[in-house]
Amino acid sequence: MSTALPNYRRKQIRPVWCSGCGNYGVLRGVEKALGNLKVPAEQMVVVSGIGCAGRFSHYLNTYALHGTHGRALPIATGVKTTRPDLTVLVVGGDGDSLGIGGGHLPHAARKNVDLTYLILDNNTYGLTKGQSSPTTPWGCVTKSSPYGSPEDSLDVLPILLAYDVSFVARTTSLRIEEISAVVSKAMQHPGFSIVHILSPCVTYPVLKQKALRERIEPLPEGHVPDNKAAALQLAYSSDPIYTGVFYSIQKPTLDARLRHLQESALERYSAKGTPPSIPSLMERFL
Amino acid sequence: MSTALPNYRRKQIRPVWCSGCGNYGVLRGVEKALGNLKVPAEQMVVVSGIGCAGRFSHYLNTYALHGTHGRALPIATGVKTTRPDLTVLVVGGDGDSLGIGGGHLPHAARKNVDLTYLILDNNTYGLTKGQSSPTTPWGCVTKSSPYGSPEDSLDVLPILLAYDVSFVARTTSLRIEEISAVVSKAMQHPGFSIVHILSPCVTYPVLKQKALRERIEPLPEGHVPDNKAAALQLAYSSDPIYTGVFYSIQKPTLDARLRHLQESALERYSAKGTPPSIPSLMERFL
Amino acid sequence: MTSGKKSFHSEVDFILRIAGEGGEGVISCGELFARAAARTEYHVFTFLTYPAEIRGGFAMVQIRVRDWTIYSMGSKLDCLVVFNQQAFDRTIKELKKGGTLVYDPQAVQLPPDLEATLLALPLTELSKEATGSVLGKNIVALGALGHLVEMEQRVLENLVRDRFASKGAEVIKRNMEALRLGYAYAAEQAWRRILLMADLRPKGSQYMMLSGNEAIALGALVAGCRFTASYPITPATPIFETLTRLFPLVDGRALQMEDEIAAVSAALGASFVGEKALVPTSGPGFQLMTEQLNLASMLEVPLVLVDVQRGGPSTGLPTKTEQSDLNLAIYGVSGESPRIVLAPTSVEDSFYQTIRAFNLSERYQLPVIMLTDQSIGLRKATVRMPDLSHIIQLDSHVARTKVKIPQPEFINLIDRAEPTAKELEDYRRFRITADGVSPIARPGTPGGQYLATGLEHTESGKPDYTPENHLQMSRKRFRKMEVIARSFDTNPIEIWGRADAKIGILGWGSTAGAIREARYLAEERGIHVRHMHPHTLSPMPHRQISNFLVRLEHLIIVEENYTGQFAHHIKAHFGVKAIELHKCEGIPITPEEILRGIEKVAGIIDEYSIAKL
Amino acid sequence: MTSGKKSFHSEVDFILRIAGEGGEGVISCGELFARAAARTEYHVFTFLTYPAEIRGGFAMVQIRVRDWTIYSMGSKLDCLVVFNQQAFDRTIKELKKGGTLVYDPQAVQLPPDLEATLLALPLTELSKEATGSVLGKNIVALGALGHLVEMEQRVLENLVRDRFASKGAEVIKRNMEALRLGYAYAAEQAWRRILLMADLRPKGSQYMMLSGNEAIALGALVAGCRFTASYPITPATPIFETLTRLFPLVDGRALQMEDEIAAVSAALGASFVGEKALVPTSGPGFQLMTEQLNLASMLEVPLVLVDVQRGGPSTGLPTKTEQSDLNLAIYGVSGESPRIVLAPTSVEDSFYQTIRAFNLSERYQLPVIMLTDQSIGLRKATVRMPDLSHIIQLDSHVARTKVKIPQPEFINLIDRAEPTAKELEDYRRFRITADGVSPIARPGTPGGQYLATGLEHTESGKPDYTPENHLQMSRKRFRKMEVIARSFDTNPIEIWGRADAKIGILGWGSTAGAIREARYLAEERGIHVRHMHPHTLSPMPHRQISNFLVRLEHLIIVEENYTGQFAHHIKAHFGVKAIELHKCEGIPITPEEILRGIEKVAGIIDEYSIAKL
Ligand SMILES: Cc1ncc(C[n+]2csc(CCOP(=O)(O)OP(=O)(O)O)c2C)c(N)n1
Ligand SMILES: Cc1ncc(C[n+]2csc(CCOP(=O)(O)OP(=O)(O)O)c2C)c(N)n1
Ligand code: SF4
Ligand code: SF4
Ligand SMILES: [Mg+2]
Ligand SMILES: [Mg+2]
Repeated sequence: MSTALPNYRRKQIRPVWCSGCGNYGVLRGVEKALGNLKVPAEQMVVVSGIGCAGRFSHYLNTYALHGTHGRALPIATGVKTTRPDLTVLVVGGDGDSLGIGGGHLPHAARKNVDLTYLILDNNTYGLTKGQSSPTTPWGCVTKSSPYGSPEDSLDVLPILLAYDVSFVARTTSLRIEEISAVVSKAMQHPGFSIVHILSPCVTYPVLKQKALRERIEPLPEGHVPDNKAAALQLAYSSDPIYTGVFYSIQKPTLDARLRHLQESALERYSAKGTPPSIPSLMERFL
Repeated sequence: MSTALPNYRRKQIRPVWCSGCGNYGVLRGVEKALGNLKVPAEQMVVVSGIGCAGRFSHYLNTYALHGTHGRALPIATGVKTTRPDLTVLVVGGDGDSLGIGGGHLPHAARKNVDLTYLILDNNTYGLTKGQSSPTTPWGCVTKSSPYGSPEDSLDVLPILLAYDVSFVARTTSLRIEEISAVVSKAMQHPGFSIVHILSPCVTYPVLKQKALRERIEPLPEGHVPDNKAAALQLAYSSDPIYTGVFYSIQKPTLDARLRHLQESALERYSAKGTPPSIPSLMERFL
Repeated sequence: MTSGKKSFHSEVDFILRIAGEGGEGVISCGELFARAAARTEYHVFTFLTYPAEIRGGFAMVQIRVRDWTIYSMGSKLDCLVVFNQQAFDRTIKELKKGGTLVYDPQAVQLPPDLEATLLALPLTELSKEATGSVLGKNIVALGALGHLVEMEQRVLENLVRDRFASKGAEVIKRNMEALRLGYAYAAEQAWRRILLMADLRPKGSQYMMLSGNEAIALGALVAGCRFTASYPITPATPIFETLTRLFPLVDGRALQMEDEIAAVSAALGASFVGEKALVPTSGPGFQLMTEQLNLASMLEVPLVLVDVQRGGPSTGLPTKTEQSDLNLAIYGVSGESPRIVLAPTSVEDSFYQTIRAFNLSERYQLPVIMLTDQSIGLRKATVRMPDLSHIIQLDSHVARTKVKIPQPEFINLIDRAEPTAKELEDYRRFRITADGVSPIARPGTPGGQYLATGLEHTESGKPDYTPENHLQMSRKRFRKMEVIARSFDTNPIEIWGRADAKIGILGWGSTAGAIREARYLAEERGIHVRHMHPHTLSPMPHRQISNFLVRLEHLIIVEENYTGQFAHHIKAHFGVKAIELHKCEGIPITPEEILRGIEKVAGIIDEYSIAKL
Repeated sequence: MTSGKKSFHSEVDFILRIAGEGGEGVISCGELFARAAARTEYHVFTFLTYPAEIRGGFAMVQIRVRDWTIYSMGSKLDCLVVFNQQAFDRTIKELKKGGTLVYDPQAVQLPPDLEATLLALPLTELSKEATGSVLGKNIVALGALGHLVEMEQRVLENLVRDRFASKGAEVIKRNMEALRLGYAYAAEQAWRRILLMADLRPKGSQYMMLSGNEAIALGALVAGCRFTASYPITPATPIFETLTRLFPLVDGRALQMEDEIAAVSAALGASFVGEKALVPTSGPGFQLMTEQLNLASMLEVPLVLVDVQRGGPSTGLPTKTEQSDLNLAIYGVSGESPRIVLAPTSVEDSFYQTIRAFNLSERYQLPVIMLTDQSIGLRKATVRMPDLSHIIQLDSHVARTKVKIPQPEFINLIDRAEPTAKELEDYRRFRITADGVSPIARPGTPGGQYLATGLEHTESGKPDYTPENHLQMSRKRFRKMEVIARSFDTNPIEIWGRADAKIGILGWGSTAGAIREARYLAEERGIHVRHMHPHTLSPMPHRQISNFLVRLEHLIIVEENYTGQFAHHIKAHFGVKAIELHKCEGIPITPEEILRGIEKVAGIIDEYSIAKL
């Protein structure tokens, strides 16, 4: 009944991704990161949305919640708020995280919830069979844009930086070691961390492995991740597409913020800061 | 039955805002802008969300839709997509536009829908009687944060710039002439334009008139609005709080994008680009 | 003042209404009066309505004061205070013949033939004198009312001081002056007192003065809930506002989220990891929560959602009352997932039903929806302080079937069952059991890791879409509802009225008090009526309602909506015909309106008996 | 092959199933076969099921070929093709005694005592030979099937060439080889032909081969809809995908939005300014749309929403069929707002009901929800080409009450009524009228400007929360439902079966065909049954259903869900008892299953008659 540390794979459920899917690489990389960090599996909660990427929660041997489309982040916020002792990993696809669920991102950033969000971006809606997504480039022909996608794609990293997410990184399924390193850092970061992972879909190849491989390049050596302006500039580059930790700053986590509130509430309640009993609280309503 | 050009006030419904509410100033400024532009009232659709700001659509003598909380933007997108001939104005409060409705902003930006969005920001939820909103500063005591708001407030303009909204401006209810000028420009801009209007609530004064008055200042003379980096830097300034047009660029509107699609579809269908009849389309399914 | 004659023995039963424009402070005037009245030995019950706008429009508050439990806002007014002409025009018809009218002569034009005691009170004038503006009118009125019911001026002074404490000494001073001027004016004019409240000894600490919303917040606190997530919405916001004040004191946490979807999601997450979580909202917000509620049911995660109903549809009448979300609560999800629907009947009951909601939710791992409404939620009423020394925490494994419905005398609490060490050896989170409930492992427990997915899944949590699996898991989930329905037999629903009555009334939620008073009124007229008011609307307490129905000749179903939602369910479940009494006007139904319905039905019965002869 | 004996005269009625793993191309094999069959004079009807995952899991397609209209997927299989052991194990029980089994000997182990014609086909081997991989197995199978039913190889070759056109010459070549090898192998082994399709002359252009989803898209096109907004969701996505291909050709516009809330909002906006708008979705997405649907009803804006139902609750069984969103459609909003609920019964009917949905929506300014399901939506069937020269555009002022239900012979279209010049002089958008419908001004019209607010409002659109106004506007809105319900009397619902039958069946939506076949089967056994299948589920066609019910001794209600949602409504509305026949397994109910229900009920009747003697 003790936790199997080295192997985080859930025995009973085997992956259903297409062979060659980028998500296999991501899973490997994340497993390595967990192995590095030695988080006990029973102390972890993985929350995921719906989509091919959303199946991530099925394959790790942790407590796992595979919820509805686009709501992994607010669910995980509830998890972490009540149980700050748990390690929380959130996973979603580009549609899940930036389309239907995109509205939740700035508010998790404002709270600086201490969890790690992996956005597995294949520039398409994989599970529903290849429609265009918020990161599909303009003009791409997809199932839902037979004459080319009419919309511009989102600039993911600049947006996350504008939200002031306290840790922002990018990597790709093509680089398992990098995933492991970056995800380790993200999970160690106190506060909200997002890793944008370019993970090509082989069945609906909007984001093409080959083109991606040619353009990725690690961030310049000298990049200092607490410099938002520099991070922004590098984030806007599309050739090369940089990978690595763009931005990382310290600010109070949600837990710290709420503990601060509790302390001031108790102080105001009694000079000694001793918590009141329920009956004494009810007496306020006499 | 002809249109009363100079006066855009709807006769039958008088404003219910508290006396002293910033929104009166905004209404005046917008009326002036409409007067400048001479848009016929029957050619205009005003779509608004729910909140004190959301009442805006009641008071202008146009076609008007006062919908649900946070959905003014996608409703207006439907309006403008089908009827590009109409002038569309969208109005919402900070909660409406940046809280519950915030998820729609980046996607309207990706389409570059040709409409003007006025975000009336009072840093609070006015209509529900003074809870904290996405722009309430950290630490503020409000009805819903009796020990101080635990969250950081959003950096509104940097976020809009990261979305690449094609026209981004800020002004305040304290400056009716500026509203008129900026809103005129916004409405003339081809594409998605947002005017962030600081409009203090006198009943729940989270954003205080006096403090605001002391800090506002027009953008530096030399600011060139197609420079995103410069716009970003000015947008991050909180003292002074700059007002004016931060950013304005040209890119294809949604209408242009869809016309382009239609043309290529027709070309592919027949070399002459003549539209098919319905029966001939049905014959494709034989 | 009504007294003496009624069969339900009231010596004192006094109904006061204060009406004016939004922003004039009529509501806070009424609330201060109610608060003062609550410090006597009387019971107090308020009802208020204000416009959806912050300013302007019609606002009013009604306060009923009685020497015994109050069940409804009552029907006709003993005393009416009006601040302006619109308020007079809209409410004067509610004043009893011979009742007392207090009005501002500067603002109100009276018709010639009013059958009322007329008391002119120069509100505007006195307010300007005391405070230099019209903003003190409400406190002037409060002073004059103080005289009228012989409230001690000192009591009122203390309340006013508390009220304006945060506004500084100058404001307090001006309002004190307004209070004094009002009191003095009434005394000078030698207004005849209409109620004597002065020398009644205060009740001590046995009674609280609570709104329905506050009662829910306190109920959650007592039930052990320590997490809430919400998004502001009228008229539910005070639940969150109360919890956000209290939780930090007891190591609980309250999150205001960016919308309703995020709010219910956060609560689901909190409950998934073991916390009892509450989600307060109102209809329009509730609509946005259905997808996650559906998920909670599929994942078998406990969750309590409170819908303080308001007038609909759409944004509708945000500050008015209505019972029109019953369909949404029972049916409003895609596919078929069980959930429990409860409806408290009063402010006090809101407290106990909230505790019960948590017990049911934990016991059956189901979402529970509690339907209250604007009239209960915003009303203030005196509530007996529960005996918190009699809280019994039940063992979730042993006491599964013996959870009692919470009452002032004792409160049972129960938490979700966790797997035993033995069960963890081969842990199947969604194990098929006799009652459909399977132990739920709390994250942090080694060996308890499992996948909770909204996809159809096997006992162990693995996705599985085979016909057999879908059927057996649907059965598992719905078995809980059958078990709950059966468990009602050990918790009988009260039936009021004579056992041989041929007319029965069924109602739900906030109409309980008005129906009860209508029954008393009918009894005075010699018409006997039985009344049943189930707290649980889904699953139906089938056997008990059947037994109630079977002895009736005529069934009246009372509710505050347009289409008769409860009647529809009753008809579907029991195949009965019913006389439906709806009111859909944004305000509560009154005992008199129900009485008229009863009298009509009684007329039918009479004709029917004649025909039989 | 079944033939001859049935009372509904079929010479040819052949059911084929191909089953394997997701990703093996079984579905495209089946679709190519169906497409070839559709080029003969036979009718074709497909049913498919695939896993919610992109890869792995059980996938199958079933094709029924018949010489006359096909009403259901049928019951037992004439021919079964299995690619692997799981497919064999899960489907062999569906094969008729003496049917034909085609299997890959390398992948499937047969039990000893199979009563079937066994045809071994080395799929893996031949695929590798032709294409160098296992990816050609489906085309090998297609070739062998071609021999088995004597389809011309040329027809298949053309279809395969079209299919792989975009993949380049090399891929086409390999697949041609796979097709040839399959055909040749079957010929070499001298498989006995089981159906002769070769020399049937093709039907010409009278018939289309459509999926239910495509039929809806075409229906919208014909109805004059030129706007759709959507968010991808299985199994509804093809509706949007079809429209997004067609609309740009006819000056229409299709927007893929960021979520379902945005999609329905955009459609509402488009309709507000005068365009007919369609919103396709499935249950989980539908849930998110209820707030805006409620708004549309309050603003009286026409809107057509299609819910292609799938297995629930929650994410549930995304690729399986179920009829479990009826409650949500009728009841799933806060407060009370009217809307119309329709359910097409087949692929062809999806086309006409879509047109009808637009007519009703425009005529009554109401949202219309059309409930179809995965089995209709993804099924392909032959559909008679409608006569589009008989489209009649009705004048919205004159022809209000005379709109006919669309049929192949003639199609009426109607647009919303706009105010006349006279009405614009004192324009009240929400004027109270006899039928509740008030003319709606199109933006751009001078003098027509109005405010549409989700707050309760007066005739002119101004917010107003007074009791009288709420009541009168609720009445206005619901009056439309009464008018619609009455209008049914001029459009009689068909009743099938003998008028003196004592057993009646009520169903809704996609079960129509299976019930019809069950009725035929019962008639063969001498049991008479009447069958009614209303297209409109809300408002109820009250009078007609009453008339149907009143003559029955036993009522059977058939539906594909767990709780019996339709039965619940019927009971609530008509106070009848019903025998409920549910299936909740993610797959359609079969004629045989219904027949068993009928036989049981007939047994009861017999006993009852005996008892009476
Ligand atoms: C409310 C709702 N709407 C739509 C869907 C259908 N749906 C399932 S996954 C998905 C998109 C998946 O795209 P993405 O998030 O990029 O993940 P991927 O499959 O590409 O990994 C959609 C639209 C759903 N399950 N729920
Ligand atoms: C779905 C939904 N949730 C909540 C509400 C309640 N509500 C009405 S207005 C409002 C917030 C208003 O704040 P803001 O948008 O900043 O506008 P303001 O009143 O400050 O101008 C809220 C939460 C609602 N009407 N609908
Ligand atoms: S469809 Fe694409 S994203 Fe989904 S499993 Fe297959 S390769 Fe991966
Ligand atoms: S509450 Fe505030 S925002 Fe609302 S009308 Fe009054 S002053 Fe304006
Ligand atoms: Mg994706
Ligand atoms: Mg605001």
